[in-house]
Amino acid sequence: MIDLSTTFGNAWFPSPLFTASGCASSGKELAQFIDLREIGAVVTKSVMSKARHGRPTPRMAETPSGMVNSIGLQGPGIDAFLAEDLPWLVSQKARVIVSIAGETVEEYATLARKVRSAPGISALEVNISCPNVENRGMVFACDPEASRRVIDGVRKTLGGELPIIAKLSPDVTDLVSIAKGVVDAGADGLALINTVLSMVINLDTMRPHLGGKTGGLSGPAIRPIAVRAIYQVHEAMPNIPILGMGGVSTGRDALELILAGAKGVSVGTASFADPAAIITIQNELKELLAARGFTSVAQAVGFAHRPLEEPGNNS
Amino acid sequence: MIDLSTTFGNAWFPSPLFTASGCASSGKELAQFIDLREIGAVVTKSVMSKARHGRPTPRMAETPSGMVNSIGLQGPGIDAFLAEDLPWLVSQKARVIVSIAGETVEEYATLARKVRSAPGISALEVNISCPNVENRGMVFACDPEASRRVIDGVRKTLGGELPIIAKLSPDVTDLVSIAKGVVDAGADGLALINTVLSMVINLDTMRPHLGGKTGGLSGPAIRPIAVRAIYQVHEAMPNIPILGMGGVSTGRDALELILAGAKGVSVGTASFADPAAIITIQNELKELLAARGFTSVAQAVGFAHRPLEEPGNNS
Amino acid sequence: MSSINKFSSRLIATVVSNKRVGQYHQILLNVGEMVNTCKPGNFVAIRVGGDNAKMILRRAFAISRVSLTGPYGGSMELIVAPFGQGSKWLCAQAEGAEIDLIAPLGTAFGIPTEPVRALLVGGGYGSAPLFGLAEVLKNRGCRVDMYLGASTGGKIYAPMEGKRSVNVLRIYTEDGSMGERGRVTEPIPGLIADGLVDVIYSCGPMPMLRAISEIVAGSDVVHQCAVEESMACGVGICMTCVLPVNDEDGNVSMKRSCIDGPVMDGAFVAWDLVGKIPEAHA
Amino acid sequence: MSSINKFSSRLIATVVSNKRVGQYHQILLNVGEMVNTCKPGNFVAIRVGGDNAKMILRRAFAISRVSLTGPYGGSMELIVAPFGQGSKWLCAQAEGAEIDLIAPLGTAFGIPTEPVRALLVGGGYGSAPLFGLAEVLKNRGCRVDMYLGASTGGKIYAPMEGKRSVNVLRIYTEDGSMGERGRVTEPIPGLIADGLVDVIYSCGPMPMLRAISEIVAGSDVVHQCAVEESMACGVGICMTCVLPVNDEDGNVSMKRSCIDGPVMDGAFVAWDLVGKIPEAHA
Ligand SMILES: Cc1cc2nc3c(=O)[nH]c(=O)nc-3n(C[C@H](O)[C@H](O)[C@H](O)COP(=O)(O)OP(=O)(O)OC[C@H]3O[C@@H](n4cnc5c(N)ncnc54)[C@H](O)[C@@H]3O)c2cc1C
Ligand SMILES: Cc1cc2nc3c(=O)[nH]c(=O)nc-3n(C[C@H](O)[C@H](O)[C@H](O)COP(=O)(O)OP(=O)(O)OC[C@H]3O[C@@H](n4cnc5c(N)ncnc54)[C@H](O)[C@@H]3O)c2cc1C
Ligand SMILES: Cc1cc2nc3c(=O)[nH]c(=O)nc-3n(C[C@H](O)[C@H](O)[C@H](O)COP(=O)(O)O)c2cc1C
Ligand SMILES: Cc1cc2nc3c(=O)[nH]c(=O)nc-3n(C[C@H](O)[C@H](O)[C@H](O)COP(=O)(O)O)c2cc1C
Ligand code: FES
Ligand code: FES
Repeated sequence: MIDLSTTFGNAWFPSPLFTASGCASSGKELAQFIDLREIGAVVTKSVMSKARHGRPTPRMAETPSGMVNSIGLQGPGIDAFLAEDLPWLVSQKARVIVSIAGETVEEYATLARKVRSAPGISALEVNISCPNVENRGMVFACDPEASRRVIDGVRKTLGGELPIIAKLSPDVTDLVSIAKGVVDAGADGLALINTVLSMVINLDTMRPHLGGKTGGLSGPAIRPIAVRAIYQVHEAMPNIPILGMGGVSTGRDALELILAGAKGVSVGTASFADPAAIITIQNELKELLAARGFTSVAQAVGFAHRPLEEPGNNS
Repeated sequence: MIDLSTTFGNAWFPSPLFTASGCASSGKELAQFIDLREIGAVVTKSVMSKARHGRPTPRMAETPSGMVNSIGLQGPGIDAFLAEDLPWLVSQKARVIVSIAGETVEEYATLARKVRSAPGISALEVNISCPNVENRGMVFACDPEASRRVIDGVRKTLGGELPIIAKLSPDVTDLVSIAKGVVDAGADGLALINTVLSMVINLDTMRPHLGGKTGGLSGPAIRPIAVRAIYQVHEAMPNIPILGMGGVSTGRDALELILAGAKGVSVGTASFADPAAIITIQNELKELLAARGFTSVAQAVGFAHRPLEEPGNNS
Repeated sequence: MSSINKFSSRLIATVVSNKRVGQYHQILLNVGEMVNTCKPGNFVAIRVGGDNAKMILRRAFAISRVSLTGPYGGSMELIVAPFGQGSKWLCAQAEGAEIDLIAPLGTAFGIPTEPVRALLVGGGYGSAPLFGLAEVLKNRGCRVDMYLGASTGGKIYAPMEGKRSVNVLRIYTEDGSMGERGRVTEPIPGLIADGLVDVIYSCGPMPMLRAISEIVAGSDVVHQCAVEESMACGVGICMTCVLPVNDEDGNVSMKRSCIDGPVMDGAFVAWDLVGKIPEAHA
Repeated sequence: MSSINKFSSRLIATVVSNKRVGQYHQILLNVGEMVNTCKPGNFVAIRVGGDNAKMILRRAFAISRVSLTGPYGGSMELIVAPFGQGSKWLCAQAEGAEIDLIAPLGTAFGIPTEPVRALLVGGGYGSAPLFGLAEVLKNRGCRVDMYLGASTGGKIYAPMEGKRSVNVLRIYTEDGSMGERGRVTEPIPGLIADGLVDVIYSCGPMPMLRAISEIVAGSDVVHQCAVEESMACGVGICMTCVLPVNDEDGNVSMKRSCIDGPVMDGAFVAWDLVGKIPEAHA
């Protein structure tokens, strides 16, 4: 038997496989295809304080082994979310990680305050890959100071109970310094990686295909970028738990992220191809770990960082 | 007839399709498969001042719709290059863009001095995606100040003759500001994008697969990132010629980069799958331009930036 | 909503036959018991390109018809236009090939409890699900007229056997190469004025659906249309396939066409806002 | 060097036959005139996965044999182990399938001008090109012994017809399931000591090639080995496939195994540096 359980701060999960924010809506739709109790946790679509329509369509374009999306955080707003979506998830006995997103440091803190008193939440994922309206729309996660302030505000509002997982963007020059900044500011864990800023041009209209012009690249195409990001950050901060994501669609992919340093793995785009993908991946991971002699996920986390003993005949 | 010609600074090319640095060696090997005079230019493998062995093997891993490489700039050094490789290319009547790379600002200037007196070169591509040994190995292209100093040094050494194309890395928070910096420092054009920093973990050894641990992601997987980068930079500096690259393997892909703002398009990884790919792409591009009513490549450059007239029935 | 895809499941189906019909492929898949839960209007999401494909998203196709019996057990028919790489791949699959599909998905056409006079309007391959629907309506005692339109005759899909369930079948092509020259929407205002139609069921390009909605606006005619938006997941988890829809209070919200559709009430779709964002929420 | 791939070209070849032989697939391709330029030791680079594949790089396979005549004209034989996604795809291609290939690529085994005593050593599918080589050597009047080794019998490739060109064929398996138990390299020192061999031709896993190089070191025996390094392009333009090789002056440089190989002089390969970087250049 393989012990699949994992922890982020004081939160315990029976499996390291989570949904990815924005790729499972609020869980209900996926529940037609899988039993939500079987996976580690449902990470909800990032919720903002007010209801939002999101970006105009078209909102997606398929690309080689990937897709570019520009949803624009359409959603019901935190109050409706806490009144309807969260209680449903809790009633299903799913473990829930709520993802929040804001346009100002203040909005994040407000969201944290509302979430604080809601029962049944295991952890908070703070999606800071959002434009900061107070700083010319620069994405929080691309600005070390703004990232830090968001997490600091959330931590202070939240108190010490709920683990905070800060979700970072790969679109930065120095990911490790941003990661260190948010950990200093009170993040218990890091989610790596959000989508990669991209664009597709429609050859019929000869204009950007997406209604929002640019969008985020996800899927297998970005997996090597995710592995690198996770490896770099785990190398710099081996004790900070990482929720890895980016192109995971098989158990092998999940294992790759775990070996690089992920304590948990979110499955995003792969669920679009197969809503039950996360269950298949979980089963495959179990077998792959066993085949390598691991008895728990924990033993494999960050294994790729260990020096390789030189084989005798190769010296 | 479609006029395929394009210019970078004072250099004229009969076609916008170039090889990509490091993906055509010094041209000889490719000449077994294509006539080098038929394409826009051969961009040579980045050459350094001394001969280099490069990185240990394995040097590549295939990934979904992409590959990660870590060659480490193996090469003969500038003197051998100028003595042997360049004269051969010139004898073949190929148009040549020499790519240079260095570990210090001084090395780039030295390379520029040597190249300056060599005949038969159309332009210089300055690959600044190299670790700066004088600044903790930080890649020049990730550091606005270092990027600027490299180009400034090259420009001053070179005098005003040869066009300089600065090749940038996408692994930065603010690509536009780096682009502006190198243009201020004297670059006539920009090459976008170099590979994306990535890693693959080998599930047998459970360690990073590449001898150099990290490597650069190229191929169709990164095309949406390249399109975004080209679009952003062209938007900010519409008059600066861009040599676009990243995952181009069909005429449609080349057109996408051109519409985003590229005046020339380099074909890299696609040549590994088919050494004659660049010729096929060139022919396809010609047909696609014609089908859209263009009579020259120049008309299509940056077309995606034009506002779309609202169709009458959609108001 | 949470009951929408209650019966959907994933299945590896084999291709029973694949025939070219005009510019389309008529593809018959062996899906067994699944046919029992498929209703006219539902769609199927198909994985394309095979095991090593660079395409990562499923493609949506309307279920044209299902048949409970037959030499191979329950089968499902699709009418596929070879358009891009995914649909071309599907059209190239030979008898015996295995197809990974998820079905039935989405909403179905509402079937009236009383016999009504129904007009079914199809554009291009949009006629596909209308023949299955016609059969159901006919069995309920409805009068079923069908008007099909396309730019040219090769894009009209109207199989012989399908005509049995239809009282009147009229065909319109823009180039006049089949049936009457003109648009399929042109005769509709006359029918409505003459009080000859209670419900319109439509499936086809968005501009056609919009035009019909505008024609029925103000009349008592109900318009159920099957919309077609680009879908990444097909099951309600990605939010790419949204359409602006008015609620009872006149507020617009972005509804997912995969689970709040594809069949929607044409009167509620905010056609003028498709591809745009409604005014910001309060 | 600039003449290395002078005869290579790209071709769409059809699969004439595909048979399982032990743990391998013996794949025969119709390549027409191309056979005239293929020499033992050359390899072919094959595009895998079909039109929509997420695999973007060709896969390299040794040309096992070519035949000028036959029911279909010139044909090329490959012996393929179904290993990862690309080779499995190739092994799954049925008769009539079209294969996109580039050949002949790389260096060939050097053929002595005089009759010599040749020992051909193959590991696993490494025996593939040795049978074609044996024929050529035999026609030159050489004595040809062949020793094949593998971990287990299913990984020995030794076709009946191939044995005709060989004087002695010995098989070694580590588990003793076929031929003698042991490693194929074990008998070689004895042969050399007894002066029974002039040239060794080898093809197989790198540790085997290295072991043979170490055995012949100090003797007069020439060792031509076909190396196998991971290749992105196969035509000399990417620099991924390099091996450290000594030149006459004892300097090590990184040579491309695709165009300075795959056949190399074993005595010059710096085996202890494979997978490492030599000392920096002066
Ligand atoms: C509910 C629904 C029912 C449909 N029914 C049918 C049918 O019965 N017969 C039929 O031939 N086609 C039907 N379509 C359209 C069909 O899904 C597209 O033709 C197909 O997705 C094109 O894929 P491709 O790979 O060939 O094209 P590509 O251009 O390569 O596709 C790229 C991406 O864009 C999406 N896309 C492209 N065109 C369309 C489109 N018209 N609608 C939605 N997404 C698109 C694809 O799904 C894919 O994700 C239906 C679409 C929907 C949403
Ligand atoms: C000169 C040469 C001759 C060869 N001859 C034969 C032969 O006759 N029969 C045979 O079965 N195999 C042969 N191989 C090995 C064959 O190329 C690999 O088995 C094949 O590339 C594996 O691809 P894959 O897609 O199945 O595996 P994957 O693991 O999916 O391949 C991923 C990548 O790694 C590379 N790779 C993986 N394994 C190897 C390997 N052993 N050698 C080189 N590259 C590898 C692939 O080319 C690909 O780029 C030869 C290799 C070389 C270089
Ligand atoms: C359609 C779509 C919507 C997304 N929405 C969100 C979101 O609301 N919040 C967030 O933090 N990440 C969002 N993401 C990013 C994913 O959570 C994930 O980080 C990314 O897609 C990489 O993982 P994948 O390749 O497995 O999809 C979204 C991704 C997609 C494809
Ligand atoms: C094997 C390999 C070697 C490369 N070497 C260089 C190099 O020496 N100098 C350079 O500027 N770029 C180098 N590149 C980057 C390419 O020139 C190009 O920017 C990148 O690969 C994206 O284009 P592509 O997707 O068409 O390959 C190399 C890329 C590859 C794959
Ligand atoms: S297609 Fe994903 S929500 Fe509709
Ligand atoms: S495989 Fe590209 S140089 Fe040898």
